[in-house]
Amino acid sequence: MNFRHKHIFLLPGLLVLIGILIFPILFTVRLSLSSWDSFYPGLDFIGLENYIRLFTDDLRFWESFLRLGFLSLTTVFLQYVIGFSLALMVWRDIAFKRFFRVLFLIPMMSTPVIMTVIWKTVFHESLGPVNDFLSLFELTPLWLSNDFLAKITVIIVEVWQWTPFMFLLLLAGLLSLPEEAFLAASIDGAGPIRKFIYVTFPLMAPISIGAIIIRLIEASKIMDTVYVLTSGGPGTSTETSSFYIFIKGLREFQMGYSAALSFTYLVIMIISLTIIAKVLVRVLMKQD
Amino acid sequence: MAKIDLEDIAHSYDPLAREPVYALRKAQLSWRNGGRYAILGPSGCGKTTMLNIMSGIVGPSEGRILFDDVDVTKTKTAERNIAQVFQFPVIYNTMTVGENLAFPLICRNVAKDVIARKVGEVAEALGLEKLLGRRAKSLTADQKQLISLGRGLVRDDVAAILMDEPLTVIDPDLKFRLRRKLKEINEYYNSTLIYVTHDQNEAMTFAEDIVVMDQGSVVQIGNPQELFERPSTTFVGYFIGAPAMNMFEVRVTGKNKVSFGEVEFATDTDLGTIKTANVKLGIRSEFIELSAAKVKNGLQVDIERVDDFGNYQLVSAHNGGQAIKVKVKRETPVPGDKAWLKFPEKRCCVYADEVLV
Amino acid sequence: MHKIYLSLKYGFICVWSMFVVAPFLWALSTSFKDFQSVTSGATYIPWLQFEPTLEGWRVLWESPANGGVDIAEPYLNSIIVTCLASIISIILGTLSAYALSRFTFKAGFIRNNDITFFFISQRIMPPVVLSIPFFIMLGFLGLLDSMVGLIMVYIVLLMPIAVWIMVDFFNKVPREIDETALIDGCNPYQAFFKVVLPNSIPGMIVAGMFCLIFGWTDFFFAFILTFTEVQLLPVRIVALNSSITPWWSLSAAALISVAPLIVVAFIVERFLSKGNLSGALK
Amino acid sequence: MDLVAKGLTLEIEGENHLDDISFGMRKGELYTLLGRTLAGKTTLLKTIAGLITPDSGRLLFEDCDLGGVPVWERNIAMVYQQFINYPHLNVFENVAFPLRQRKVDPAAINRRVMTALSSVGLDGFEGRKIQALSGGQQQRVALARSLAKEAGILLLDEPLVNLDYKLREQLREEFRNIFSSTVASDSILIYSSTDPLEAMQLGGEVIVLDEARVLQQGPGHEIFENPANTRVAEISNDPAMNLMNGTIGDGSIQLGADMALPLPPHFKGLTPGDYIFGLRASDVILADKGISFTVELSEISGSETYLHVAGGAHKFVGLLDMVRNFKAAETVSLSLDVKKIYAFDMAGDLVSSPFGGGR
Repeated sequence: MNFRHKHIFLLPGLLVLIGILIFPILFTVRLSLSSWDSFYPGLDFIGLENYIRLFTDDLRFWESFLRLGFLSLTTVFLQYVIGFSLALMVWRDIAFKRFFRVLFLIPMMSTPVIMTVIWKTVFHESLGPVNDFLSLFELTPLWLSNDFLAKITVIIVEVWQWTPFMFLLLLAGLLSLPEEAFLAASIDGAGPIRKFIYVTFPLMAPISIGAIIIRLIEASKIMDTVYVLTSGGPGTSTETSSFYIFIKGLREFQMGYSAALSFTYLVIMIISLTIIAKVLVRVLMKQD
Repeated sequence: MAKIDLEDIAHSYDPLAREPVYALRKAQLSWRNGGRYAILGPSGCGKTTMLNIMSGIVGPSEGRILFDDVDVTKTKTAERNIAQVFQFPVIYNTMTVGENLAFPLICRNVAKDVIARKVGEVAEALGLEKLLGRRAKSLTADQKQLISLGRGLVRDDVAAILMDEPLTVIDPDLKFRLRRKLKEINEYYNSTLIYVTHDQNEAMTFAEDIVVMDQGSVVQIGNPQELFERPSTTFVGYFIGAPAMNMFEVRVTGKNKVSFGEVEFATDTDLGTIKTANVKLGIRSEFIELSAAKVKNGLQVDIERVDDFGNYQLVSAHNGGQAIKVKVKRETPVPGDKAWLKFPEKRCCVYADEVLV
Repeated sequence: MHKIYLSLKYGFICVWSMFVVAPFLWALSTSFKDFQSVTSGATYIPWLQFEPTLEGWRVLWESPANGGVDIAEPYLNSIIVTCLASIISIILGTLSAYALSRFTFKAGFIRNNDITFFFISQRIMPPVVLSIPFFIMLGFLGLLDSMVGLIMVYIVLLMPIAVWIMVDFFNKVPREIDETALIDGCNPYQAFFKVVLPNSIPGMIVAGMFCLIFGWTDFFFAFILTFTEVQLLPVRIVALNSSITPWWSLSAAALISVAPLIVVAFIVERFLSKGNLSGALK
Repeated sequence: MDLVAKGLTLEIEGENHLDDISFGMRKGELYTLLGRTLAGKTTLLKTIAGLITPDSGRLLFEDCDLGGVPVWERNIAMVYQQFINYPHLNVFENVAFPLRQRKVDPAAINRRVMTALSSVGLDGFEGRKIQALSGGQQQRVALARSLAKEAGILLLDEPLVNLDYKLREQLREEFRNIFSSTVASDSILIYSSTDPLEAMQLGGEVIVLDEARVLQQGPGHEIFENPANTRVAEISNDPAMNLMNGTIGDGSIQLGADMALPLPPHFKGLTPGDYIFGLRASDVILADKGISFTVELSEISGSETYLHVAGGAHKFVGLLDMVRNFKAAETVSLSLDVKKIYAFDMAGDLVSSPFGGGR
């Protein structure tokens, strides 16, 4: 169905989006070609100097990228596994089904920044309940001041906060699956495990891919947790790329350089996301 | 394969209500081992409910179901040895055709060599032997239905293979290929096939015995010929055959004679037992003899229209308010306005209170 | 076998439920403590382990003059900004989604899917990165520290979500309904407003819920683009955290900020069970 | 001619959806588009409705070019296969929708809606919700909406295909009566179907479509008696006409090893050579001195039996006017009614038909 004025439907949304975004995007690109910082504010032109500096001697940015990769991939993996099993459990009939479904949705509803403040008190090394409980086993882990444990804390908070999102998408997917596939499987005598491997999982593959990609986009922006919980965590052990860009931009006011950082970040993210999407399609859908 | 008996089966989806609505009214049925059955009826007549009761998806609120005289009413679908082919082909997309066929045996951890033999044999019977290596997802709809059928056949403990309108999604010229294969399978494996449909052509061309249902109750069980020539109720006469059986309100005027208006018709049934005034004479439009000239105690009718259906002509005529449809060979001339109809004796069915005498 | 499977299932569910509820319970009990009971180590049950005081809650409503942290105004601001931004995003998002689902667009090598990807790709850019250029733009437009400026930015944040959900929803509504409306004499706009829109209320509600969630939980745009004039709840609460460490008022504020969205959780769950959501999200 | 199509062509991704389609239709007539699934019937109907714009070709209604006229300004109505109604409106509002669009005054709307509903047998259903109706009832509402509009062109795209068998038969009868009253008025009615019986029963002109091309147009009995080519012969018969390769030589028809048939009168003038012979399933009878075939399958249907047989290089379907169950692989002797045999040239075009058609 085609019609001459079809653009009238599309343009309002598109123009508003582009209208608001056009300046910031162009400005970022222009900014990344200047050396604007607190000492010499102003849009001078230094060509690709920022990018050269970025690719040559800014190891800390690439480390933060690796750390981001590790943190976001682990959290998304955990969220997918936990979210899927929770969804499977509250999908069919279970006591208090609706209560559990609401309960499992609540963490997503809270504001990450505020909840992280609470998590900070929970993981407080001396006054927090976690260490109080662990002290029964003579364990007092320094959650926020040990490199590795800081990462674990960030992962725990992220998993707590965003598993409900994955749970919701996957449960919605499960509820839309055709009933006959499962009837046929039970007639063939398949047990719950075989039903999952040969019926549920393949049918859920497209939905899983969608959910994982959307979650990856969100997870790669881990910022609130790091900012409040560990503000980069002992040294730079929990510093993610967006946090590093934040520090360069709004703490050290190297506007030009942080613009270059953000533009590179955007390009890398788009490329890596499309690659991951392709890989996921090949792996999950066994597309030949 | 096994004999299946339904003893006083009935089902209401809300048995505790004051007067529960019965999706399936009390029925007493037994399915012969190796039989080829069809359950035929309009939408909402309870045919799918009966199928689901046999497959165990629905537990009947009353009555028992036995496989070879073993009560399976309470057994779950998985343990109840039946196979089912659904309206939309259901296959395991990630597997090849061979793996699909082997799946039920793998679930029952049958020995590897037995599986290979069984799968090869069934693939041979279904004509899929060349496709075993192919991914199941890439096959045509009727081949996929054969695979779901094959999943039932590889298991030798299957009491019956239930099919819920399996041909609807398949395009017309492939339907014949699948129907022929089903019949071959029925003879080769002596497997009981039960086929649910609302389409009388599919039921009649497929089944040896047809169970006709209406509003939840079993109306008649018989082979296609019986249903066509001696429908046991006026509903079956209406439902089977296109066009429906002509029905005349008549009066009993003799031991085996009924009359419509002043025309009297002889029938070959003893009408002595009829008490009620609600008597009807049913005759198929195929069996009415139409002649242009006046015929002794023939029914005079006015011709409304003549439809050319290629193989035959359908004459729509009426006598007073009573509409009559007559099928006539394509060549026989049909008069423009008046004609006389003769009802062969042994083709007349007399119904007292809607039931065949 | 079935017994083990069942107990495993309920076990896992209970563990996860405790994990979900733990921070809230901890926040609840902390919100009734005062300085002395907080610093004397982790305590949980009021009256038994510590003397509860309403200090934490009272401080929230007190005006800043006498030591209070008035969050009433930021609470309202948050609600207004999130709701307005969500409504606008849904309106614009539904229109664009309808176009992307029904009509084919060709601009050089750009097709419908590329346009949809463009919408969704706005989510890739982390807020902190975008906030710097926005800071300068709003400064230039004089919209810094103002509701309008913030709503404008939130639209960029929320519209992609609305488009993502609504495109999927419209792909489920059969095309023939639009065609029948056209044949019956509606021009495409009437067909959209009189026929398609009334039938896409469920999809729009689901999109609305998601916009509310993502709008309510943003921090960085508000943090960077507003100062004194307009304060949003998350910014005010985090500001509390850095000055003194009044755990009790922090916990109380956190609990209040989650409250409205629990209603959203109930609505989303109802849609989930009724099946509309599964249609919208597949 | 009131509705004229000239050379309608549409190609999507290299595939022909409409291939140079031309036809002429008069007001007050019913036309049936007969063709297998994916023959292009729906595409043609949507092109007439204006939902699809063809690459080339022109469509004229009452001598004005519909090219520039958008869908909502065309005087047409359409009933879809999947009984499309407006889910948020009740039955009355559904039928009244097009009239409200045309700003018809309320009293006239009420009258027209009520007559439309009663003509489709839905009296008293005005207040019902669409979701509460059965498939058949929903399709009746869709038809009532099209009738209430009293459009110049009424399009029906296989309206009965998704309904129960018996309901289909009943509605077909009802539709015919409704159409005779609507068609009597000055509108054109175009009904698409895959079932030749339905096309014959509706009794209007038949346009045979296959692979986006019009193969033949003419009254129903003309298509039945003189199919233009083998493809039309297959489409316009249920079961499809049997086609067998053979030759005409020294006064007889050779169909293979020991299969010879005497030359019928209407083949007298044909030059000897290779032909494709066609015979309908119903033109076959059991006869002891006929040609012997082996039975592949026999299917009883009411008072007839479908007999699928194979003989020599031919596979054959016979429709016997009796009820008998044949065993598979049983040999049976059939006599082919030579007076009813068709001859097509090797390209498939009709050469001679028992009704005097062909060259």
